[in-house]
Amino acid sequence: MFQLLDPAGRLRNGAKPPLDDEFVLEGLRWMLLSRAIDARATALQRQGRLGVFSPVLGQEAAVVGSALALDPSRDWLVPQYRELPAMLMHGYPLHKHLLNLMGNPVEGRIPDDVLMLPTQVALAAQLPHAVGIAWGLKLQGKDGVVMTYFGEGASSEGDFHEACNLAGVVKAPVVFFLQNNNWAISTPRQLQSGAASLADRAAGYGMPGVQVDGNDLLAVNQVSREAVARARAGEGPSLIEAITYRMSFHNTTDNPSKYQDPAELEAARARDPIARVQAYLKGRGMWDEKREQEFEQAISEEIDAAVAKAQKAPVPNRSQIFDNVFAELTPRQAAQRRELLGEG
Amino acid sequence: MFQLLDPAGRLRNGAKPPLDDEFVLEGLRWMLLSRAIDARATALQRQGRLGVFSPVLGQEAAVVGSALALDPSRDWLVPQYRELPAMLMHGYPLHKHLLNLMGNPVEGRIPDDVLMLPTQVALAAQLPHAVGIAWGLKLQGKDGVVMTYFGEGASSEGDFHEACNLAGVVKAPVVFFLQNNNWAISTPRQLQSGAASLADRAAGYGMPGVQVDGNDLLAVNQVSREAVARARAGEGPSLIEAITYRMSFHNTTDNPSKYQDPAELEAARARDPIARVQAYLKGRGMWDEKREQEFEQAISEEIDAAVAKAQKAPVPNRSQIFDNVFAELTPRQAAQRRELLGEG
Amino acid sequence: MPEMNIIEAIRDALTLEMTRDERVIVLGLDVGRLGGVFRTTDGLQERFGKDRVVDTPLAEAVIIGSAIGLAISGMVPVAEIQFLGFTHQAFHQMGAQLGRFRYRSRGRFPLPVTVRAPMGGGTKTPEFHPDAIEAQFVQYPALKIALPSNPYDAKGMLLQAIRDPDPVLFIEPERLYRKGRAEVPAEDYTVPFGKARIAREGKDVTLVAWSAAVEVCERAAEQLATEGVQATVIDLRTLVPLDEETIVKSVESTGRCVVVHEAPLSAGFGAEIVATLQENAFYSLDAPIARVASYDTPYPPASLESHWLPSPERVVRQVRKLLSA
Amino acid sequence: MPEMNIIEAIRDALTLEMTRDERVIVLGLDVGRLGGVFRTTDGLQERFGKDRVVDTPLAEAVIIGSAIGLAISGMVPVAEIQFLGFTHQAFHQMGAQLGRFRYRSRGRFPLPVTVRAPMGGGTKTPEFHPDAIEAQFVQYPALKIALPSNPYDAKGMLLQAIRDPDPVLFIEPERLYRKGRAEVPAEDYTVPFGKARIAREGKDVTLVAWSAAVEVCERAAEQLATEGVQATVIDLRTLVPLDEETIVKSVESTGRCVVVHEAPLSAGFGAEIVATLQENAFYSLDAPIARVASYDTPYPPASLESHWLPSPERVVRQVRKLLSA
Ligand SMILES: Cc1ncc(C[n+]2csc(CCOP(=O)(O)OP(=O)(O)O)c2C)c(N)n1
Ligand SMILES: Cc1ncc(C[n+]2csc(CCOP(=O)(O)OP(=O)(O)O)c2C)c(N)n1
Ligand SMILES: [Mg+2]
Ligand SMILES: [Mg+2]
Repeated sequence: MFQLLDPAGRLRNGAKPPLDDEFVLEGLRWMLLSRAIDARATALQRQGRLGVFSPVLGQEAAVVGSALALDPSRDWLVPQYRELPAMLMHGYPLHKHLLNLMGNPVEGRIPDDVLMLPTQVALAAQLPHAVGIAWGLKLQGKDGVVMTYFGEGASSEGDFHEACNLAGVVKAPVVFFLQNNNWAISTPRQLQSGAASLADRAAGYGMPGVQVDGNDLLAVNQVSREAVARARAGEGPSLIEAITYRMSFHNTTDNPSKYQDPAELEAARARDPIARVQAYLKGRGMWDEKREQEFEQAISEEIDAAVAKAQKAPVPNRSQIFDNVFAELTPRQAAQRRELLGEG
Repeated sequence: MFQLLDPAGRLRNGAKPPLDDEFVLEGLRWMLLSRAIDARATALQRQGRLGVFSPVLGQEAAVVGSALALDPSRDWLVPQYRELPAMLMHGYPLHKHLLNLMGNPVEGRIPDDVLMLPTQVALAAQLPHAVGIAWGLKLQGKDGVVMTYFGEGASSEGDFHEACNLAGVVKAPVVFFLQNNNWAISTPRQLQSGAASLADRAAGYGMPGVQVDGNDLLAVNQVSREAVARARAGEGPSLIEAITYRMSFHNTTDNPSKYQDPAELEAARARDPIARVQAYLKGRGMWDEKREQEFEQAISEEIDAAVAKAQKAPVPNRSQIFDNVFAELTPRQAAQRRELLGEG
Repeated sequence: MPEMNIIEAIRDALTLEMTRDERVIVLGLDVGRLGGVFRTTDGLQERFGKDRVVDTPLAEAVIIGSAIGLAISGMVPVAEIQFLGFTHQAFHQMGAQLGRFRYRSRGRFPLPVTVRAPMGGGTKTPEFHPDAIEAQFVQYPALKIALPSNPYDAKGMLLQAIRDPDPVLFIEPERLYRKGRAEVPAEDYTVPFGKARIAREGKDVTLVAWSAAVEVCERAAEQLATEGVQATVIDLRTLVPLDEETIVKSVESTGRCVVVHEAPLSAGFGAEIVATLQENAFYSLDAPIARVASYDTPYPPASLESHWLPSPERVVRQVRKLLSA
Repeated sequence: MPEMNIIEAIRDALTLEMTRDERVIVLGLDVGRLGGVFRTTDGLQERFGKDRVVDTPLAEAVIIGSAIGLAISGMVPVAEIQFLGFTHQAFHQMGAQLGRFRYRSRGRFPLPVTVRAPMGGGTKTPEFHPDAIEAQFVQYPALKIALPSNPYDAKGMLLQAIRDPDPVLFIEPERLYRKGRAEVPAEDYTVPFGKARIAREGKDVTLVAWSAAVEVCERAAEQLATEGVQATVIDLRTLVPLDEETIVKSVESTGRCVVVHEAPLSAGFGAEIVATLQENAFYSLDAPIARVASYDTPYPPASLESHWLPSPERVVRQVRKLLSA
């Protein structure tokens, strides 16, 4: 498993950081924002103001470290559903994400200049899409790269196999970023696959595969940059398995105490990805309590503003049920719409 | 790639044959039978007496060498469709297979004591079935092993991935026997996957994978025995990739001249698996022209008898359309059956 | 008699059958330690062990496909797909394989496999999860399709399903899982397939439904009763086999019929009911048979689902129209 | 005007559109060097290159799934699935993904994707290959579904499909692929979706069909004509959108209707036609609307398929019954 920072935030012997300090600080800011959103969204959900919510908690280094390797002006992001900070980093506004969670996707539409697909509910179904986009970019002579995310659970689906295999054949510029957070709802990693390493699967598709410490922002960023560079250079796809840990519930309907050993969670907390970056930056004189307070203050205001904005958005109205089914409604749909609106 | 016999039929340096000569002779007999059936069935198809037919031609060592590792009294065979000799070796009568090809599967029913599934038309769909049988045998404390066959084309389907992965988790006693014959209809191996070796996929499921010369009866048999023994000992599944070559058309509707380089076919003919075994046995004083004539005579008679038997079988009648849909027809189906039979 | 909700009734049936028949094995996502995302299998793994209650890898096609193999090997699998919408990931193993194995093996391999899955909206679950796609399975004519709407039927029909010699798709009404308890016998009993349930009798109109839509019809019938209209409510219970007799008889007597379902209108199973009724009760019809269904759009955002799903109000409105026709 | 069979008409449409619009890419199994197992794409790879006519690995879900991504990136994919029965391997990518992308992205990602596949029996192809499963796709309400029955429509509807801003499932009648040539304009033209074709006009009964069943109805109509019965034959051309107007008008005038399709009866799209007609033409009906379809069993062995598929004889028999009702 590739690592640059040990759990105490010290650079490993001879390791060179792939990011300069300002960039690491930027990464930390996204990680802290992510964690603060987790807390706020969970609270809002408990108050009945948001629908089901899946926190990123514990996986911030994996998501942020990889997304930092992308260029939002030309690269595409194809998420599963547990990668909110990557979506924000790619230019998707937070209040729009909140609107989706409020059951108001009408206002959550991805802006035209954000190169990103909506989150995917059907696990692994996004992977063939990611390959198709990457292949299309290549055919059109564009230099964009596609980064797609999925869990170790999703990697058991047939779609994972078919997507990786096609990508290998057409040398699609795509990075398969597997977040192995040890859980698929209640199903632990060892019941998900008999493989010693899921990165080993890459060889079966003719692409490089690497296992990285997913709680190490620097290591994740380094392998992601390498994979993106490779793809951009026309050398084809890569698979990255980031070993991390889901430090919270699967989503707000879940209660992990039913299946999780508390000792395991404790051990995971000791490898907290945020603490590790903070320790690293502290060691380099870039982080202290004051800075932390400033960051927290700014983040809190950013979230407040997004929540306020989301709450001000127009409430969806029932006629929107018929919007965007087709470019034009069929006569039958049009009649149904009239019936719904009492015009029938 | 594992090999015991070189293309000229000489044992490689230091190699020990896994089969004694009588057994090799038995294998050769099945190989010759297979090739003779190919010729006869193709002729019958051209006369309109058989439906679409897929020859085994060129792959006899792969099919026979692996099936020789099975014990038909306790092991299961789960075929794709290009493994006729394995089916016969497992106890399935040839005339029944011919009846299937004649569009008369009613009489082609697999006898109750033959542990085999019907051939599979939907590629790779058989692999999850094979895993389920193997898992079930294990749960019931039985010592049977399942051998399942599929092509390199089928190995691109999601079912391959899901089946291998589940087998790895439950340590199902199953052998995945991949016949890489370089073609999926007109699609060549290099467009099927970017992987250097398809056997490399095994690691991603936590099982051993081996690439073997599929035109080498002895080598195929050795790796198959090892995989069967492993499975029988409770150590779980294996993947075998047999490198062979489809020396004929995909099936009787196909015309390979449209996509195949004749030089490639020529080169493949030089690696003919039957010639190799014959040369080997000749070197050991077990094969000569006389023997060949005896074998051919016996085989020809065996096929004649099967064809005659198939032709004597009762012709299917239309009421059989409703047989074996459910244990009992629904009222609606019963009414449809009456209508069909003019009793309605 | 004990009272149970649908979850408890299902769990009771599974417990009973796993105790009675040790060939029964439960497999699916999160069915073990967690007891299923809806807790239908809660406690089963503790009781019957990890070999009989199995958390599988996340792959629907191999859940169904391996259940086929397990059955061939001599087991009696009860596979759970977490939400009916995700049977699409396994679709090629459902109708074409599971549904046809007896046929293509000419009777050599009957498959006593039960596939359980919750269906339906009204709980603000995201897209795909709630898709009511039952009609898609009817078009593959060798699956039985059972959809209980209440705790009594849930237990009796599940026991019937597991014991059925053929594959059964057992679809559970997610929205009603915990909607009140009803009396359910503690002992073993089965509810036979192909026999509809007359949930309520009335002379003026026949409402035909299955799964959670039965409850919608019952609420509509109550409202109609206050307006002096007496509705019969028929719960089909199984779509395959279909109890044509009961619905034809009822419509012959009422002369009017509304079919109600959660699937989008076009090519929903309601069309089959209408086609069957108009053929067999043609001369008794006082008005065209009507359908109240979801609209022909993808499942809408959570905040709009109540406008999309068939409601008692829409059913009542439709009945009023028929009566004034 | 040149004469073409359906294969040639399809190839002509593909050639035209690939020449006109360089965003068009053809992908699928064996579509390149071989030109497809039915030769519909013969010569296209030579002409347009390996980047635009692509032999994919053998995996239906990623053929559809990557076509979705290709469309998002700015291409116009025409994906071929070798036989409609194998869309089941891709089912989760069809309705739920391909069909819903515009909706779930609130219009951000419309998908101009065409999925071509041959359907239907009568050529002794093995099970699965011929499965007529069109109704399953109608239940996912964001795919357009087009089924030409003759060379003229095949060309014009395929051009329409490729240019349609939404995903179209384009189902080709395998049995009719080479069944005679007909005049087909050499130039560019489209046949609009949602407009049925009246293949023959007669006052006594309306026969409704699509795909290869149209030809069955035409043969039945000829037979009926010899008995003095004048049948209208309507070719629906598209199931989504559905041309209700044409069929309702016809049945209002004939008073009798038989719907004919190759899919098994139960929950076939015929049920939808019956339900729609009995609602909209109720007071014009002289007899119940009938259906002639395949039976509710899996696809039978090749030697029995002719007894299973709807035949002109069965249609004629059914019409006679209606006329004596
Ligand atoms: C095809 C499919 N099957 C099942 C589900 C239900 N489901 C939602 S999340 C989840 C677990 C996902 O695990 P993983 O891929 O590891 O992602 P993680 O939740 O750990 O981020 C399951 C089973 C689904 N959404 N899609
Ligand atoms: C799911 C599925 N897709 C497509 C087909 C059509 N088809 C039949 S055989 C074949 C090629 C199979 O290649 P491979 O698996 O390598 O086996 P081989 O024919 O070489 O033995 C194809 C594409 C099918 N039968 N099933
Ligand atoms: Mg996970
Ligand atoms: Mg092959």
